[in-house]
Amino acid sequence: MKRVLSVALGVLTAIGGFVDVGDLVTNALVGARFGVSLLWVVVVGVLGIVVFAEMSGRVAAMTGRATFDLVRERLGPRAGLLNLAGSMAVTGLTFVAEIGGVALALELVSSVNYLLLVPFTGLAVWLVLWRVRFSILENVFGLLGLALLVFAVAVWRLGPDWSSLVDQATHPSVPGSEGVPTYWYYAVALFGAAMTPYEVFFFSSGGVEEHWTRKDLGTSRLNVLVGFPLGGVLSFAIAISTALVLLPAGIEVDTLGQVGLPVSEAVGRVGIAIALLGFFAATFGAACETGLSVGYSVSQYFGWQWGKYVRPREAALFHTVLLLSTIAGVAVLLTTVDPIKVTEYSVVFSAVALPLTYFPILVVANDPDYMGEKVNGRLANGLGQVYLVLVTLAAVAAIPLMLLTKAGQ
Amino acid sequence: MSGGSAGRDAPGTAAATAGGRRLDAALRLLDRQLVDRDGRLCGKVDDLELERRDDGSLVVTAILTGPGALGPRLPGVLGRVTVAVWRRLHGDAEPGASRIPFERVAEIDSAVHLTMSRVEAPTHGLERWARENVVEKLPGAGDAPD
Amino acid sequence: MRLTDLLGADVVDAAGDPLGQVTDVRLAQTGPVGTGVLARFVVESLLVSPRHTGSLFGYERRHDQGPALLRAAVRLLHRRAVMVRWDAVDEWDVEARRITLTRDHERHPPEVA
Amino acid sequence: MGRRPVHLRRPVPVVAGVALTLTLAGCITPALDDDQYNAKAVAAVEAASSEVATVHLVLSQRAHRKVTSPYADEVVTSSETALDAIDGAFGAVQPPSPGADRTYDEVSQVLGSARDAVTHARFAVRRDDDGSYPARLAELRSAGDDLTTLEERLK
Repeated sequence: MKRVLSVALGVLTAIGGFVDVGDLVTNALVGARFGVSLLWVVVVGVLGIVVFAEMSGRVAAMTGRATFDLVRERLGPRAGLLNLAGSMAVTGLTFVAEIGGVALALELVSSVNYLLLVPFTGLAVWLVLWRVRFSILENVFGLLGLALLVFAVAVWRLGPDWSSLVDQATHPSVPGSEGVPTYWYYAVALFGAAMTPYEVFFFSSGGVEEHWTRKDLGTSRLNVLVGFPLGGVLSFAIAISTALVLLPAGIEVDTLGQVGLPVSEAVGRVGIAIALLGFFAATFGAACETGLSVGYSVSQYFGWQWGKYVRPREAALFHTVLLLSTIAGVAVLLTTVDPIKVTEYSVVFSAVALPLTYFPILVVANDPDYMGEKVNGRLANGLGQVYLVLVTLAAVAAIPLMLLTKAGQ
Repeated sequence: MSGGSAGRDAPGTAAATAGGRRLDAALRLLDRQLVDRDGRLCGKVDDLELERRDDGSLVVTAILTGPGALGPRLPGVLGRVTVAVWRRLHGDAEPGASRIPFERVAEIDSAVHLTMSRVEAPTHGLERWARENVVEKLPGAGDAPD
Repeated sequence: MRLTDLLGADVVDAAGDPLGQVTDVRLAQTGPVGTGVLARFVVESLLVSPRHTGSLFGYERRHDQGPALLRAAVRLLHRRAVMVRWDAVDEWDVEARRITLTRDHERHPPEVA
Repeated sequence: MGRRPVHLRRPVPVVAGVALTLTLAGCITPALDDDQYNAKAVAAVEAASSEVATVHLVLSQRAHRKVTSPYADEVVTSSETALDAIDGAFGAVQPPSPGADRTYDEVSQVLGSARDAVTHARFAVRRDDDGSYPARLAELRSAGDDLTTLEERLK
């Protein structure tokens, strides 16, 4: 019984923890502009993150080594350092976006300008990283993140014409009001949002934090294979809800407040309160995850002691990195950059950085010296290779599309 | 785990080493995580020290770790800066790399396990500096996370 | 001397014709095992290949490691990779990073198993 | 290993630089001819339309008590700020020819009434003045229609 509960908890937190500010904003924005014509990208992206998170979780369980530890081994110190710099730039940008997202969610509740809330948010995030046990962090924010299911309720209550939606989603075409490059620009952004590299750093390091062994392989797989696709359903619901409410009204999403409007339309005041809780949990949880991912990756490159399974004084350099990156994140937001814009750029640059993360994972998951008989099977390798091509295409196309479409205008 | 790399048909298997384990150093040893006897992480295998014996053989005598070993492997300016900063911090004119004698290696699998505590490890300085000057200035540094 | 003095060094035969560069160094365990600590490792042979790219993935030494496309690509890059024994090294100029092999050195396939 | 050339060195700073430039530059770039100016006018009107529609939606939700007053206030205020920014950015672009001045006048006038409609909506929401909602909604709808008409004419 206890085992069932813990497995259920893992799956639930995987669902609730799946969505972050990047998924929230990008899906809402795309739904409001392109309807359901880009939903296929979410499916492709979610399958991709499932494939690679499963591999990195298996590597962590079999070897006790997290992703960046192995990136340096397989790429060497030079290419490894470049990879670290690129991955950190993107994860740092995402960290900024998440802290900004928390402040924006709090602004919607408190009517206090978000800039005043940013230092407070930064302090709260840091305190959680400093003091709170890993499992509590993961479970609390994961479960609260399930509040975003209210978007699914909203879609259901809006009562769309399902057959026409399915038809549009399965026969995607570029809406007349949008250019083809813009369509593909947002396809890349959605793909980047779904496959954000930090999710893999965090997932594999989390496995080490929780001392996974070969015995936990089943649980880890279940979290990924069930939790992530159901988390993807949340992304779906967000996009469909804005496609149903905001698209017909001619509203383009550029604030977090607009993302909630389909929920208030369909579910009312209770709905919007639940959605706000979901916004807060999703962004706060992801702020902790991205902050930790920065610390994990730097420490794993240099071989420093990292992790929340030891006291802070035993992982001093790791905690110094966490402190400095939180201060830097707050400082960036205090320049008054628009957090929603930061989010939009962060998902596109995530797409650029995808191959840096996913290529080494694919190599290591095939190495029998690490993995014994648990090396990739045919399915994992078949999908892994297809996705390696896809992430490379997305990475190569991202910047040209950004310049061509003036970042999706 | 890495024992799997022992090659049956590896070339030049001398009688003295027959059945002994084979390791490809760049693939299986270099850049691997160092773990101390308490399971704490304490750096990477940044290089290996080799010593030439009179009979012409080349023996691995130590693991080299820390900025003095990693710096020279980094490209151009970055590498030079790393070494220069290391020198400045270290105080010696030619500090070289930190050595961990190979006798202190207990096991090599997905990490390199040492028979020493990381406190004795020569690269503990930076970690100690961060602990004394940053982390211990903050409240609750010694508490287990709750 | 360091391992990285060997890695990347140019390898030429007795006539001065290049074989490539050292991409890895195979170590062999010597002496008694089971004393609680690992016995010494000595350099047994050098992996020599015309190029370095991708050799850290190990595919040129394993024919059974997936995924197939990656293996094929790396093995193509390293199709001329060979293993030479350390006692076939005639001269090692550490400064010039150049290794000269003996006239009668043998070249072995790089497979580990 | 010290002397092999490193090929992979530059992309990271370049990428970061591009990101920073794009983020900081915002959207004010000069218009070199009437076509470019016209495109900017269309973009400004489109963006304003979206804000007016947002305020209309949230106000009608507030009228039906589907959304709390602070939330509605936040949404209306953000849209008001956004309209100011759209107006300011468009006004900062120099019309490339005297003929384009007419476009400026039209756009500026329609943006002005959109701005007024949104500001009136803010007054109503902060006061939570139920009785005035139908009139405010009508004003927003009319401002929205004007924006749409102008957008279609400019295209």
